[in-house]
Formats: sequence, C-alpha cells, structure tokens
Amino acid sequence: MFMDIKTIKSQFPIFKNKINGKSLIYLDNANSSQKPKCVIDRISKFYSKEFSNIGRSVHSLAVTATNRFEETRDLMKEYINAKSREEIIFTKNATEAINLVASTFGEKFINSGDEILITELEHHANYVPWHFLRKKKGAIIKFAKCNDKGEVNVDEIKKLITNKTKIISITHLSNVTGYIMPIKEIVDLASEKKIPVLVDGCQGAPHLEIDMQKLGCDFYAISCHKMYGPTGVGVLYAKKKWLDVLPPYQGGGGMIEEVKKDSITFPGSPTKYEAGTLQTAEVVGFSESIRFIKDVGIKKIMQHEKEILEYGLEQIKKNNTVRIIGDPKNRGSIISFTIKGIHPHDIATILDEDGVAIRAGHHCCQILHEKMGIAASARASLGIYNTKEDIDVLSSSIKKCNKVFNT
Amino acid sequence: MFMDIKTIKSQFPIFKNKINGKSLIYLDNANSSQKPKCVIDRISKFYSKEFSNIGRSVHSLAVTATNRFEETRDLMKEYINAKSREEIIFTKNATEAINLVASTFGEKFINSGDEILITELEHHANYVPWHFLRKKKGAIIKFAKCNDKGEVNVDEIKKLITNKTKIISITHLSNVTGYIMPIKEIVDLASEKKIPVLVDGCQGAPHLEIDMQKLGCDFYAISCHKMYGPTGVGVLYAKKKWLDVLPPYQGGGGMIEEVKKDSITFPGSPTKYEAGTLQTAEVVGFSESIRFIKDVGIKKIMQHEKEILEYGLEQIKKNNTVRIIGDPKNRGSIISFTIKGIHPHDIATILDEDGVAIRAGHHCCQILHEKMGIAASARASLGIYNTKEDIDVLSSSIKKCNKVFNT
Amino acid sequence: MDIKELYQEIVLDHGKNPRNKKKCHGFNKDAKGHNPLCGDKVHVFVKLDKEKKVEDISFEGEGCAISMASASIMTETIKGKEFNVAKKILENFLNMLKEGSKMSINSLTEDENTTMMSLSGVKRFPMRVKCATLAWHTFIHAAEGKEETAVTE
Amino acid sequence: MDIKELYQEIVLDHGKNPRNKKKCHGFNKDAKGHNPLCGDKVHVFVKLDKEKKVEDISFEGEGCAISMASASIMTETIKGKEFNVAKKILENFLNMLKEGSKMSINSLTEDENTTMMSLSGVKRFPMRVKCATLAWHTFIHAAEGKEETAVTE
Ligand SMILES: Cc1ncc(COP(=O)(O)O)c(C=O)c1O
Ligand SMILES: Cc1ncc(COP(=O)(O)O)c(C=O)c1O
Repeated sequence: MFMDIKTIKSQFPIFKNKINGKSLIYLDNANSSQKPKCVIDRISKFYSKEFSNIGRSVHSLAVTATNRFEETRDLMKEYINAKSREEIIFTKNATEAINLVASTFGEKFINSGDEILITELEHHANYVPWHFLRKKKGAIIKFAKCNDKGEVNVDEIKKLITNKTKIISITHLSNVTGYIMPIKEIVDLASEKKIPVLVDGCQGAPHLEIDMQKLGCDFYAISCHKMYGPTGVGVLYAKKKWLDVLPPYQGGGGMIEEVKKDSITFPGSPTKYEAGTLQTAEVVGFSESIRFIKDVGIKKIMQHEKEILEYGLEQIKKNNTVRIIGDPKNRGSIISFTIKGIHPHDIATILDEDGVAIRAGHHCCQILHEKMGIAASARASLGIYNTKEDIDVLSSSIKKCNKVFNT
Repeated sequence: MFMDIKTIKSQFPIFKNKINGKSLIYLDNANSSQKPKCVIDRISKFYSKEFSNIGRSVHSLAVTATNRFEETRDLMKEYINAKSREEIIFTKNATEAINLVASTFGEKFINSGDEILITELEHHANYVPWHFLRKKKGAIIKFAKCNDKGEVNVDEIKKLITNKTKIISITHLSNVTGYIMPIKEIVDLASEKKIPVLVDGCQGAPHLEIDMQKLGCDFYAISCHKMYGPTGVGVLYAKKKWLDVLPPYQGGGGMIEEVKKDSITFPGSPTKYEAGTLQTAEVVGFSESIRFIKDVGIKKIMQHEKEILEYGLEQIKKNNTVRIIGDPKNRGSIISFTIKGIHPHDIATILDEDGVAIRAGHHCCQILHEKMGIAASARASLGIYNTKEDIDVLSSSIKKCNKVFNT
Repeated sequence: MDIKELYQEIVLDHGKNPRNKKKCHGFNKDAKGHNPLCGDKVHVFVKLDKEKKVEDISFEGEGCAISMASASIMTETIKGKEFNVAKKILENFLNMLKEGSKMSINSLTEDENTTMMSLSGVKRFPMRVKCATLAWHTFIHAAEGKEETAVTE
Repeated sequence: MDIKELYQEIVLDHGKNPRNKKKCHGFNKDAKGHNPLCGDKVHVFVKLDKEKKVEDISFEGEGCAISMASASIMTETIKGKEFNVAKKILENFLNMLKEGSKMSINSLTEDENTTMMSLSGVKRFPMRVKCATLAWHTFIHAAEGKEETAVTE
C-alpha cells in the first residue's frame, strides 16, 4: 500500500493542534515521536473492553489480555528478525534494557580490571550503567574516539580491544551527529575474540532496517516511544544463549518458579526478566506501532527521511552563522547545530514561537559535547511526518534568531 | 458530591461488555483494577493534544507535558500526605519500587550477617528482592510467623528484632488473607531501635486511608494500576532523609548532574531515581485516578467495600464445602478460599462461564500457601464497583462448582 | 456450550481417582513437569524396555482436575505401547486440543479413543490447554532423558 | 506578543556583554549554581562586610542569554546593598516572574527598576524562569554559606 506523507501525517492527531497559534512542526523525534491514532485508540480500546492483568488469572479477560500482550512479542520478534520470541524482553524503556544487561552481565562476567568498551558518542543511558559497574567491580571503561565528523571509525574500536575487554557497548545511530555505526563490522571484529556486543538501538530501531540475525549483535536496546509507540515500554533483544546464563534482574511476582523460605528457583526467559505487573496496555498499544511502521514500510521511512535530511542540511548550511555538529558520511536523520552568539536554549525558545519544536541541551551526551568544545547544541530530528515545508519554516526561524540577536 | 455505586460503576466502560454472554462480575481487583473513563480519556487526550517527552526540551509541548507530569507528583504527595514532592518517585510498578529500595539500601547498609525482617504473608515482590540481597551480601531473611487466622501479630515481629536487624519490610494488607497489619505499632517498635520500615502498600493504597506522616514508615510501595490507574506506573514513597543518602538505582539520561569520562555526579531526588524516558502518558493518566478516588472519597470506598466484604463472607460461609483462608479480625476486602475436592483452577474456569472473574493460584504468596497447607486457592477481591448482586452471583456460581463436581 | 463438556464424567472420574498415581516399580526414566502459571506439578516415572516400549508408566503430582485426569488418562493409554507410537498419540492429541480435530490414530482401541476424546472440551479453554498437556510433555522429557523440568509456556 | 519582549535590548546587551563577569577581588563567600535541564552554570562570588552589606559581587559561568543577562543585572543591582534588601529585591523579582506583578520595591533607583523590568518577558516562558533566577538563588546560597550547589528545579 502506497501512502503519501500527507496521508501518513493525517493519522497523527497531534498535528491538528496549534502551538502558539502556529501549526506544529515537530522536529524532536530523537527525543520521542508522536503517536498515530491507531496506537492511541488501541490503548483506549484495551482499557475499555479487554483490560485485565495478564498471565496470572484463568478468567476470559485475563486470557485475552495475555494473548494480546504476547502477540506484540511475536510481532516484535518478527519485525527485528530475532530467532525466538524468548529473546524479546519488555522493559520500561531502553535505559532499563541497558541497565538490565550491565547489571546482570556485570554481576556474572565482570571483575576488577576488566574492560568495557564504549564510544565518545554514547548517550548517558549507555554510559552511566557501566559507570555503576566500574564503581562496584573496579572495572575500566574505555572510550573509542570520535573524530571531527562525529564518526567513530572501526579502527578506533579495534585498537582498544584487549584480552581484558569483556563487552563492547555502542550506539547504532548517534542521537547527536546522526552517525550510523558499522555494527556488522564491529560485531565481526568482536566475535573473533568472543566479545559480546550490545547495541543501543534507540535511534536505530525507528529509522533503520534492523535484522538481529544480520547484525549479529548479542544485545539490542529499543525505545518503543521513539517508534511511534506508547511511553513506558522498551525492548531488550538478547541472544538466548545469554538469557540462559545471566541471573535475573528485578525480583517479584511472575518471574519465579518455586519459592521457599531458603531458596528460590527461576524460569527461563523472558519470564525471568519480567517481574511484577507489566505495562500491559502499553505493550498491547505498541503492537499497532509495529503494524503502522510495517504498513508504511521501513524502506519508505528511510528514503523519505533521507530526502528531508539532505534538503535540511542543504538549507541550513546556507546560513553561515550556523555550525552543524559533525558531518558523518553515513548519517541518520538528525541535525545538531549551534548558531554563532546565540545559546541553544534561546534558539529553542525563538523557534517555539513559530511552532517549531526542537531540542536544546546536551541531549544526554555530555562527553561528546565536551569533545566538540560546546556545552549545548540545538537539535532537529526527523520523523516520517516531516516535510520540506517543515525545513523551510525551520530555516526561516533560524534566520529570525539571527535577527532577534542581531547576529 | 454523593455518588451511588451504580453511578460510579457506570464510569467504567469495561462493564458495558459481555463475558461469555454474561455481565462481567469483576472480582480480581487485588490483581489489577478496572479503569474509569476519565483515566482512559486523559491518556488519549494527552497523546492527541499534548504529547512530548518531558523535562528535556524547552518547546511548548514539552513544557506542558512536564507540568502535567509533575502535577501528578503533587497530587500524589498530597493524597498520601508526604512531607515533600521529592519523596514521590515514579517507578514501573510496585515491584520495581521494592527492588529499588532493596538494591540501593542493601548496597549501602547491608552486610554479611545482617538481618532483614519480613513476614510469611509477603507477596513475592516483597521477598525475592531481599533474597537477591541475601545471596549477594550474605544477609539473613527472617520470617515473622503468621497464625491460622492469617494474621501476623506484632509480638511475632518484636521477638525477631535483634541488633542485626537492618530493615523491616512488611505488607500493609495481605493480598491473600486480607489481614491489615498494624503498621503504626510496628513503626513505633522499629523506630525505638532506629530500624527503617518498608511497607508494601499495593493493597493498602487502593483500599485504606493512607497518610505517610501518620504511618511514619520510611518507605511505601504503591501499584497505580490497582488504584484505578494505568498500567506501567508505580510509586515509591521514601522519606527524604533516605533519598539523600542512598545511591542511585538505574543509570541513564535525566538522572545525572555532570558526566565526565572519569566521574559522574547526580542530582537530588526524585530526579536521581528517574532514569530515561518516563511513563509520561501513564503518570499523566494517573492524575485522573487520584482525582477519581478523591471524588468518590476513600472513606466511602472503605465503607462500601466493608459492607460487601461482610455480606460476601456471610454468604460464602453458608456453603460448607468452602474453606475461607484466614479469618483476621482487621480485614480488607479480600476473600481467598478453596472448595473441597475442587482445584482452584477448575473453580475459576466454572465461575468464568458465569462472567465471574476471580484469580486462582498462589497469588504470588507461595510461602503463605505452603503454611496454610495448600498449593493454591481461589480469590475474590473487591473494588468500588462491586455490589451485593455480584456476591450473589459468586455464591451461586460456587454452588455450580459443587454441582459440576458432585461435591 | 455447557461447562459439562469440559468436565465430562470420564474426566471427573480420572481427576478424582487418578490411575497409576504412584512411583511405578522398576522405572528407569523420570522427569518433573511444572506449569508456573497455575502451579500444577507432575512427576512422571517410566519403565522403558530395550526396544523403547513403555513397559510401565506412572505419575505423582498435584493440580487441577484437567491436569490430573490428563496424566491419569495418559498412563492408561500409553502403557504397553512403543515410544514412537506414544509420540504420535501425543501429536494427535495436541491437534485435537488446538485445532479441534478428532483423534484419528489407529493404534488406539475404541475405548482408549473415547477416553482421550473426553478431554476434547479443553480446546474451548485456551488457558487450560497447558493443564491438559503438561503430563504428556513431561513424559516425553522423561523418555528422551532431558535434564530440565518440563515447563508449559 | 513578540519574541522581542523576551529579548529586550537591555537583556541582549547584558547577555552579550555581561558586567562583573570575573572573580571579584577579595570575595569571602561563593557558591555554584546549576540548572541540570539546560546545563546553565554560574559561580557567584560575594564580598560581604561585617554588617552583611554586599561590598562587591561578581560571577562566572555560561548559559543562555537570559541566565547570563540575569546574572549580570543581578550583580549591578545588588552591589552596595544590604543582604536583607537584596533578598527583598529577589522576592519582588520572583513575584514579577511568576505572577506578572511590577517591581515595586523602593530601594531600587528608577534605572535599576527599568533594568530589572527588562526581564519581565520571561514570565510568559515558564521553562525559562529557572534561567532567570539561577544566579539569584546561587547568590543566596553564597551569602548564607550553604554547602551544596544551588539547583533550580
Ligand atoms: C501485596 C502485593 N505486593 C506487591 C504486588 C506487586 O505489584 P506490581 O505488580 O504492581 O509490581 C502486588 C500485586 O501484584 C501485591 O498484591
Ligand atoms: C541513543 C539513545 N540511547 C538511549 C536513549 C534512552 O532511551 P529511553 O529514554 O527510552 O530509555 C535515547 C533517548 O533518549 C537515545 O537517543
């Protein structure tokens, strides 16, 4: 089914609203994306007609709810081409997914002096959990260098690998420079030395074609709310061989096998990792996000976003007060920038007056910003509903910044 | 505003549906409660008109969303009478709230040989996290005994307290026997010895008047989805003095102060404990649950549920094949039972044919079930929308079980 | 449909008075099965001879009427049959429960067929299918010498 | 309303050319302030005399135009005033930002009043109120000798 962008955009109720009297130009997608009507309605319907806690009761509502919930797991398994549904674990967000790995993998496999290899591009979500481990276990974190273009070359990673390296944890697509990491190459490199690779797929999953069996990574963390899905849900993909040996993470109802006063046994994955009442409605709602993405087609999303990105870069580069952060060859739909003499927060405020929503700050990447010699930047990040007209408004709003600040 | 139960019940869309051709009689509230229309609509409205990631962007949508989100924190603070809004932390569920405490308190204050005092009534959510600590730190878990009536007397707790006791972690209201713990007394006892008390308030919060300053406990875990709220949200109340000294739990964006390659600093609570993108829509939706409960009035909820509970006990006791699990004097709206010669799962299936949704199993309380000499039980648990007619259907459905099984 | 179709007389009878509920004499294979959702548990004991014929089979455990009846019926049906035949019967049984087809395997006597068919009501109760299949999966585990507990998921 | 009401000439001027942006000579109090959302940072230095008069005040830091202008304006306004008067001015300023009231304190000269009022546009931008108040809170921290970093939340 072919859909033009206007039709697609019309499925997002948020765009019917005015922001400061203007049409909303939403360019904060790397932060969180808007939700199509099908997702919103699915959640309402679930609460209105099908709600029950899942997996724990035998009554009809519980059976239906459980099936709907588990259906999302199947859809996700298929969407990312995991080998089995047991490899899909629902978490609260991608941050929790990475914490889960750092905590359980760390507990079992990381000792004093062991090395964790990350990059200077990482989001705090893919650094702070490893930092905890560093403190707890006396491990060492090594940062693969990023160059001026905002790229981390495979060589930079290669040269940091030692026989102390226990895990490599890297972003799929930088949420600041847009750089797309050559995951496959890194995985190949790592698997020679039997080092597992965790991929922070927060920006990968919504914008790239992802296939776990092709990528070959051991762990992949996903943020469903950036995939046109509900808040409160993340996904951890993990190879079954890891889930079979790693300890449980949070303890509670639903993740146990047998509980006695002196001992407790646990079932296999994913049950072992899903403690307590889950985000039932949100996971059910997320099934519609996956369907939505499949209906539009990830290839089409990629192609469309590429077109808008290129147009955006072209337009913004025309303004010589603007500095674009990074210039990676292989780039996803993110443009971070600064304007000479204007602080990013002031940019964001001025743009907001025109209905243009962007993000200003360090985007949870302080290491990278420091490296780039700046404290903050403005960031425009694209979604399927963005158009060239959005870019035009963005460009003219940037000019307005110049005018307000006389730069 | 006075509302009769019919009016209240009419606010829950789920009851418009038929289950197996019958009206739904929902008696699985201890598991999760149904959601009123105001909550469902609030979520839809949030996604349709106000959605943005919170706290991280300066644009208008983000400002509104942040305000809506933080408003829930204020409402909750007020509802449970916490001293400050910093004492309210949003988690994924109550299970996570308890894990957060066990993990951070354990890391800082629990060493080999230290004792954790819980009871035989505890839900797995209030045992498994302590079990992890037992394994990690070599701590000891002591179980205060529960008597035949399903009560844990204060004396049973008192006699287990030693100068090795580092924390007391107890349920507010047993999700099996309905027993309401004398929290205040236990807190008084514990504070003499400066031992902090965690209360698993999953069943307390929806059914009792709760006032943190009156209860005086150090930690209180809440499950919002049992309070007519959305799935995916829990609340941890914690006294500020603890939050000031405990380490962070999960690491990621939004919970940091300054991130450098060799060190990271963290802000105060609640920020320190809320890593990554939060359950924005769910927390916003939960504000309507609190308003709903306040509108109905917790006193009225308690009075109504007591009336139905007493009627229920009376009716069910008439059937002499039924054994009710526990007979506590101070009891919340939960009736767990077995029928002679019929397994609880068979009961649940037969009841379900009549549209009656109950839970069968060990209700995440294996220790207690073992103590009671049974592997499983059936459980009817009440909510504000239940009526005497519901109990009548339940009773006659139980009789049907007798008939099917010729007992 | 009436709930009686699930709880047919034969099922109730096997549920209340399960056959072969003991440790059978001289078993050489055994395995435990567990349904974590309901807590149903079975322990299946098998005496396989050299030709992989089920010389004797029994079980211990506790659970709902469906799981106990199913275990009881299984032991009665399988005893004396080849392992491969038993596996075929299981396949047939699973099809019946999932797709509602009839038992169509000719290695069953008419009586055995009737007894197996008494569990056909389960198919309308998806949540109970696991109860009905637990013992069977556990038997396969035992016979194939798998180490782990059989878990229905 | 025009965005120019937020970025008035006085604000832009103070933002671009902040006054007293240095470590002032002989300071005896200082404190750091931080707005974790934006990353705005200030470090305020104060020389308080025995009568708690602000003999000298200065700041270092980086951040948006609003936070820098506000810090600059603060140092100009407060220098030479009693700590208690400074606190009153802050109160008045907060009221102006939150409730939109006018600056109404008579310890300010007309010029000082005009300068303070140039920040009044902030009230329509709730997310920016913290930028405008960070330096002030940090000053209070410094003067009162609090240990922790001032954090706007
Ligand atoms: C007493 C008790 N504690 C803890 C829990 C766990 O709560 P949640 O599922 O929200 O994590 C429950 C409910 O399942 C409960 O009833
Ligand atoms: C690259 C990257 N990693 C991790 C995260 C954290 O994801 P979440 O907020 O869903 O936990 C984000 C988004 O904020 C991100 O862009």
